[in-house]
Amino acid sequence: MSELLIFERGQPGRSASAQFPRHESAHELPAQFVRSEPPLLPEVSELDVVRHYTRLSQMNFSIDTHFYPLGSCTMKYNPRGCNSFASLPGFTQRHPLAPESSSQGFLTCLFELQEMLKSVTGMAAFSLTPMAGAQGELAGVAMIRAYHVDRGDIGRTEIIVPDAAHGTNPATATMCGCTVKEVPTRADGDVNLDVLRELVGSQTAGIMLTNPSTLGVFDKNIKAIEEVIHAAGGLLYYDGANLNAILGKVLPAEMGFDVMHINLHKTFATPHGGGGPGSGVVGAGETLKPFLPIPVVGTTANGYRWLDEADLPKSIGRLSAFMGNAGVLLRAYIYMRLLGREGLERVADYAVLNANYVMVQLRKAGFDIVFPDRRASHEFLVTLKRQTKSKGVTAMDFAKALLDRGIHAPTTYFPLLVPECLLIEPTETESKQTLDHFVAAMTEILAEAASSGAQCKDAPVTTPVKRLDDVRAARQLDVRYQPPETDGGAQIVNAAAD
Amino acid sequence: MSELLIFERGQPGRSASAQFPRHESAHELPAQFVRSEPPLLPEVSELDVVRHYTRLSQMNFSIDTHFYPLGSCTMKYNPRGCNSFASLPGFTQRHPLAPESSSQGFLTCLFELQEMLKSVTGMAAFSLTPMAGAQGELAGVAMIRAYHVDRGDIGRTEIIVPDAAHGTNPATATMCGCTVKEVPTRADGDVNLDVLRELVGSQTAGIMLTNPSTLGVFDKNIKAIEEVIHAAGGLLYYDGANLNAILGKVLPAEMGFDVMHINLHKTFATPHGGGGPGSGVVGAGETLKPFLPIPVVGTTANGYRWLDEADLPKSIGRLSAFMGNAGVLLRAYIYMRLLGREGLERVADYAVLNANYVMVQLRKAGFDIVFPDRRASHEFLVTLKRQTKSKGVTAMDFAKALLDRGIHAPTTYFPLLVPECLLIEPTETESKQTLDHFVAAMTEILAEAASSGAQCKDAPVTTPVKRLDDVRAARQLDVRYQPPETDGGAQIVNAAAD
Amino acid sequence: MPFIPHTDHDTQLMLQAIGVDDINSLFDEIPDELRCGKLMGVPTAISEYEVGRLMRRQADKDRVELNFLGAGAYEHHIPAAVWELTTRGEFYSAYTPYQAEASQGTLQVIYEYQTMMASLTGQDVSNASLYDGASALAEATLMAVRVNRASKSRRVLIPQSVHPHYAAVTKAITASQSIELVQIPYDPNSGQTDLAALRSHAGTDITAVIIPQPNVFGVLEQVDEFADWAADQGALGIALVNPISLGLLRPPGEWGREGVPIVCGEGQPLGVPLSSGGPYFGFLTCREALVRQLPGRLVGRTVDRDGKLGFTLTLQAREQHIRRSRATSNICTNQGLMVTAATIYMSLLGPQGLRRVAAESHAKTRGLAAAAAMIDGVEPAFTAPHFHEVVLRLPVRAGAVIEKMRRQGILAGIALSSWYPELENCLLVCATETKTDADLHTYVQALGQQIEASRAAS
Amino acid sequence: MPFIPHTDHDTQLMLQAIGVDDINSLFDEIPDELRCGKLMGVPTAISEYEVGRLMRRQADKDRVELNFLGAGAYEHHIPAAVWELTTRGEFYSAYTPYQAEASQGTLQVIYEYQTMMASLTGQDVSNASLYDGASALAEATLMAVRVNRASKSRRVLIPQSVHPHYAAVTKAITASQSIELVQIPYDPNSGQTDLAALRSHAGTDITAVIIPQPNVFGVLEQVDEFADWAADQGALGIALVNPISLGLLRPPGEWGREGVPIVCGEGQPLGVPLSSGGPYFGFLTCREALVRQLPGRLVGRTVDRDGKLGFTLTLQAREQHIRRSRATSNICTNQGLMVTAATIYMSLLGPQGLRRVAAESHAKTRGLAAAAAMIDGVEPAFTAPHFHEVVLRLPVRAGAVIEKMRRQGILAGIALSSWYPELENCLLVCATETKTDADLHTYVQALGQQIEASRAAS
Ligand SMILES: Cc1ncc(COP(=O)(O)O)c(C=O)c1O
Ligand SMILES: Cc1ncc(COP(=O)(O)O)c(C=O)c1O
Repeated sequence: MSELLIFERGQPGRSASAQFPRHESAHELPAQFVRSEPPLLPEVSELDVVRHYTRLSQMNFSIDTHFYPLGSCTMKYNPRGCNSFASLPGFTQRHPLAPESSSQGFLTCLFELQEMLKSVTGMAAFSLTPMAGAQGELAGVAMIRAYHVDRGDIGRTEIIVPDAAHGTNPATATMCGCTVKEVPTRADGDVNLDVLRELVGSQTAGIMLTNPSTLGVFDKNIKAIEEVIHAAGGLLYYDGANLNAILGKVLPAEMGFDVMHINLHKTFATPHGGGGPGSGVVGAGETLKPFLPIPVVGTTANGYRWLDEADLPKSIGRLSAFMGNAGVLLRAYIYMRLLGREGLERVADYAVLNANYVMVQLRKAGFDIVFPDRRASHEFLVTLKRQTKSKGVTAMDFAKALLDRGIHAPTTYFPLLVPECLLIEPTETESKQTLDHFVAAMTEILAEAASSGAQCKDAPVTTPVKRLDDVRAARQLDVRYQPPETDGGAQIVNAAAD
Repeated sequence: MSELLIFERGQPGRSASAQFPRHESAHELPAQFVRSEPPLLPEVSELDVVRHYTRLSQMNFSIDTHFYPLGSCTMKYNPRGCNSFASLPGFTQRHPLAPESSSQGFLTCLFELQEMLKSVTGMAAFSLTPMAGAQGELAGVAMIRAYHVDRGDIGRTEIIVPDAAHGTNPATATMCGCTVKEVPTRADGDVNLDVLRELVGSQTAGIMLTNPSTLGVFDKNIKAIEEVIHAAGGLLYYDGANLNAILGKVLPAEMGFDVMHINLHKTFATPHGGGGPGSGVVGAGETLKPFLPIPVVGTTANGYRWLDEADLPKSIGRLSAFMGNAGVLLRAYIYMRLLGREGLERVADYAVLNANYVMVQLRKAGFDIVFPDRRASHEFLVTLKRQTKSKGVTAMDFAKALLDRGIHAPTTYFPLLVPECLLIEPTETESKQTLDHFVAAMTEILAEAASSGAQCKDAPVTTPVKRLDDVRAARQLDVRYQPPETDGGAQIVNAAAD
Repeated sequence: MPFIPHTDHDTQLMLQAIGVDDINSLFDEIPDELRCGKLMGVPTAISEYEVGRLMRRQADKDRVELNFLGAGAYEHHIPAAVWELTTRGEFYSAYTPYQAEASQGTLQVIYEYQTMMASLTGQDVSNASLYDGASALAEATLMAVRVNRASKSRRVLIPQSVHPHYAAVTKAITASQSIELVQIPYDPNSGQTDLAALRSHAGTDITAVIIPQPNVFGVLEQVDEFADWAADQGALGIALVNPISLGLLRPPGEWGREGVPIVCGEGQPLGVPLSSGGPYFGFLTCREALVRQLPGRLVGRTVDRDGKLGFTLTLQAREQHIRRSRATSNICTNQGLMVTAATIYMSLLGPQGLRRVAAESHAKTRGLAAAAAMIDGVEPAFTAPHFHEVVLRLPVRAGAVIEKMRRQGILAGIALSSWYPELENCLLVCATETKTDADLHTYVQALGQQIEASRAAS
Repeated sequence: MPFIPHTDHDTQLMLQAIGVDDINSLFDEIPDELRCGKLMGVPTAISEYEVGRLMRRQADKDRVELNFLGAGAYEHHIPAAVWELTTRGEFYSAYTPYQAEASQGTLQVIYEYQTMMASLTGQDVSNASLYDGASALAEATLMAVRVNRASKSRRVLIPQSVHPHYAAVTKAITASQSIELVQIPYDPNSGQTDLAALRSHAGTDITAVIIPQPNVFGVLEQVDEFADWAADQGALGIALVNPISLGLLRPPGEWGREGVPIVCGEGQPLGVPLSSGGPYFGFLTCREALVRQLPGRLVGRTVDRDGKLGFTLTLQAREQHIRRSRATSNICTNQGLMVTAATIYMSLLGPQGLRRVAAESHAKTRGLAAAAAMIDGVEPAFTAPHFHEVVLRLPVRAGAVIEKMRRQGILAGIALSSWYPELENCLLVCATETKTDADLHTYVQALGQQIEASRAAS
């Protein structure tokens, strides 16, 4: 199975002309403004387009077609109703700058979403504007900095981040003009408190933490961590990417966090769309509430309205041209209404049940669990260090061998500190039958790896392409199609060595 | 690639409960009315359902994924806009018995559709109620019979049908209580006029004809045929399945036909849906107009209304519970508006161009064209008699070998009178590039067949299953799943020998 | 050129290959005198955008808030997943699965559908659909006549309580095969078929008996007595049922001593939108022994060359494309896509969901009837238990009330007098699980108000 | 349990395998004092049907007939095929294509997208999207600062004619990296950036210059002069463009003598619905030499083991998951699905379609402006040529007119005075190809009427 590029399907002069305006008026623009060469866009029929992109879609693994236990990503089922109702014309055709008087339906949903998010986190207020987790982090760290600056405490420019943290955490700290201090993880998976105590000081702006961590364990010392940070004058940022594990069990605010984001595209089942869009709504306790990014939905006597600079003068400002990924927010709202209080409380129950079940079954099957003495949160780590050593079969080989069995690979090589690891997150929407199937596939691969391992190294063979040459991709950079005529014999070659 | 049955995915007690009413009221119905055992329906989650049917869909060839040159079926592109606009809530939620006062939007579309259909056929009136071509035929033949009876000419019970006719033609005649007389085809593909002259008489109710015929040729003697039938007191029925070939070139009414149907799912691009729904709207000249099935859309001072028994007392009556496949009619309406007059006229141009091009290219490649001296209409016939004789490679083998090349097979073994035939219809929405690809694939198979043929006989090998045992399917009839517990060890076995 | 991919260059190359100068030459076998002019009755092309605006305008005209109409087409909740999956191009734009290996998706869907429908109706075999409920009744009637060779009369008893449109379609389709449809009246008190009237046909040669459950009034018939009587007469029973009701009600396969061997009905309630009456689909199921007289397509499970299970169309020798004038029916294209939707719908609902939908619809209609009966002058027309429709007798003309309630955004029901002149002032009302208590309240309020107004006016 | 497939039996077996008694035991590492109570702020579950009704009610409240708003979000015709394909489960429910072999569909789409955007903007490389237009401008600014190592000032010139929200976002995101944003005023007559004011910065150390085309007023800037001046100063040019306009307008890669090396903007007009402001997507393209400072994902074409072409994420060492605190940006999840939609949109439109959409939008706005100018007291605020938006100066307060026209079902435009106090009574209006001549007429009629009324009232 392979598919030409859409450009290669085309012919000069072909078009899907039912999609055009029927006429083209003369424009009278001065020539200096006008394009002389048409852009390289496909010249194809509507059938060409439909056939091409339908076929391409079939070349993807997805939740709708495959089990997708990608750790840290929470690939749970995206209820189809969320898409249908968020796509009602009243929502999709609403202009972002429509007057509030013709926006009450939309604002009602967003206000209620803010309220529900407060309830599931214990935070005092939410801003819905961040467009992904990383932007939520940026908002949060910017708020922490603004808070310190607002108090005249301008020397606090260090952000502490565990070594196991997601890459967005340190990257965000840098974007906010902070320096990053790494705190190591202890052998049991918890943060090393002793080192932490040494790291903090008058330069500490705060710490970024997710709990349960990206190692799949709940840090039992969270209260002690809080004390250390708060005592040092820093604030605590909660990376809510792993909220799925504790929904209805613990409130981040009660763990002592001052600000947090939630990945609605993880815990609240909005789709990942092949890489986005997401939403990284940001919540704050009383301390940081004045600094939330604008706009926020507030109430008036007549209904709802946008709160802006005038209402929130200490706000860190605006993070998106309008108000963030509205369509994603609506999907999360619908999802929460569908599940309700009782359904949300069940999410963590079954996410954690599934993770612990798979962990136990894999251990029984002979896999090395990274934290064998800990409960799995909604995810857990397996390491294939032993297999790599003995037969050269790596975590990557396991990942690819799973693809051949119709299962998307778990997250590989993350967190970076665990060698040859797979981070496995089944989510609550997968059934025992699917999990058993996964365990069986893993066991089969383990057996293969234990014999020769050759088969794993060849995998995948059932996918549209076999294992790809990533080095060549970076060395001989080919990031756009160039039609043969204008090609001059080569793509951009050696533009960058990675 | 294979997929469990949805029943096998389930577990007792699992459900997609967001889809239920949340409560179940007690019903107080007397026990004798109430079911004691639940039906065998799947017990699955919403994710189970989505994953299962998404995967099943991927196991289909379709226009949206493959070239589909299935003769007589006119597998042209179904514009996506037709689906979107016909699915607007105002249409999908409209109850069939809604008062006319809240139906003017819908009735406007249908009335205009009737008018457009009159224009493209020359007929005097249309009824939109028949739900597929075969039901349109039933309407037409019933109208012919009703006409004769109305005139007191009750002995006319014979329907003449060419030997090449589609199976629905003779089957329809029988359903209308008529006897079928077959008229043979001459070597050049036209109807044998001499035999026809002998067949007609005072018992002749009429003839059912499609022109161009299912042999892919336009019968040049159509006017002579008309004279013979009309002179004998019979009427002419036009099977409009092949209208795509003559749209804007010839009007069936001007060829002398008294009544006809159109397969909207062929010429007017409504989707085939894996076997339906279609629409077989029926049109009549002045003679048969009073006999059209009800309801028909008419006008009043205030807009549009349904014409019923009271308006059309001679009508053959009602053929569907309400008014036929409304959603299909809307799609055809939208399609005609998108193409417009000029677009509809182009349909036949390019359908015929494509068919003749492929015919010529296949002939050059060494294939035996059944009517080499005729123009192809929108389709044409190839025979593999020679290949079957020499190497035992049949039309079926060619068909299956095409599947392995990502092309849906042409229609095989139809019309029945041509041995080892393929009826090839490219349609106007396919590009020269696609046709060239098809010719190349056919040529490649021809070469394989000329050498050993073994590869063709093994085909297909790239599909989810290999060649299926049709004989076993009929002999050991297994037409429903029976769960293992209740199975008693066997499916329905030998219920019927075919 | 919308939807035509040919560039001028392509066209030229193709004409050259064929050896003609222009496209028009390809039509040279058509006699000149037959060539027609422009299709002036068709407007000029408009763009997709323009068509979209036009259609939105038309669709908006017909939107109604609250719909209490039934009479053969029912509003139920359709899970969002149903049509998101059904309209996937691979289902939507495929043909009839003649090439089995390239159509396993569609074929497996149909096999699953057959399983569900057979079980729901208590039968062994289901076909792959017919056009709609009414034409399915006609086909079931023809099938029964073919099956019951012992009977020579071709007389089929059809209760008056069968939907009048169904009776009309059955008549139109069976008319020319000299089948006699004999009407059996209903009991004006209970709303059930008058069994005494039925029994008056005892001893005559009867080919088949049609048994509706529920009947057009929403009333539950005495199906056991009906079925047994038919069996006693050597007549074939044909059940005409609402598939949602079978989530709760006893399936025809279990009616009476032996069950009824042929079952048909309208599949629309199973996940198909109201859509002005179509596309819907007719279902038809039967006992195993009758399968060779079953019209329509049938999918069977078999094995491929490697012994792997797979699906294919089977027993095609019953069908028109093989047996031509001796086929069991002329049906070819059926309602495949609707079957896909229904299969997905039934999978999502499952046995529990279907029962709940049935029970809730029943409860809502009971609630509505009870509340309406509190209005002065309004009463249920019939005494027998009903499923999810009820006939209310009003103290004023039903038609007038309907038109007034429509202006309030409520489709109040169907005035039965146009079908049953004796049922003057009678309104056929349906409430399914889609109606909330607030909706019922709105309805009853409006009904009371309009009756009041009508009375005041007269 | 909605969306949870566990039967009690399954759960029991799983707990047994784990060796605990109940699910709650699995949370035993969480300190008791941290365990929270019920989520009382969340209402109890409702069914999909109920949610559907609720959402329909909310959505219907906000429906408007005619929308003439622009200012960064534009209504264009979106072909039906775009979202029917984009929401296919395989695109919709997939993750970031980290496992390349299992994600060739998404990867190829992005590669095609990169090709289209690079060509549209006249650049070599496009990333795989950023969040939206405003954050793309912020990222472009940060990128320019990283690229232009010769400049030490971190001063970036930003015309006042850049959308104020874009300026605000750029400020918020770049604030803590000690980047100085210096505003350049616009000429109150032409509506273009005041080049004299720009030139007053000559000779100072300027890191980058932002060049909007068209600017927030819909006005076309003198981009050649702009670009050349920036190059002369050793400052990097950052073009901020509307992608639809590039169907007609000269691409930034060709501005001035050398072209501008970084281009960003809002992708929404390319097939993404208005949707209250998101999800949209930001695009960012650049010259080949700058690729290593490009933030966001990038897809490259390579070969597999058998030498077959395939696609994979490449140059990941720029990204946060590899380079962590030294990454080019913190962006991880981007707006992938929107990119899919835009790629399909651009494929359907092609070069001809895109030019027509641009030209028609331009023509419609011209037509509207001309007709509006016939109203007594209404005049265009600026003299320079515009693309598909125009600022009208009214004789009365714009806000009042807007509110009144809204009641007539028309969103009349944006009152600019809240962003630009000096632009009192000014209305920013946009008409795209979606507006018919009749729509323009309706608009101008209503505008005249409401101005009349406002005058009479005052
Ligand atoms: C633990 C963690 N933190 C942060 C993020 C960043 O979220 P996003 O990708 O939405 O920017 C992710 C997502 O991958 C994550 O898993
Ligand atoms: C020539 C011809 N006539 C009649 C029919 C019957 O039409 P339908 O399948 O819609 O009943 C067909 C369709 O296959 C056909 O090709």
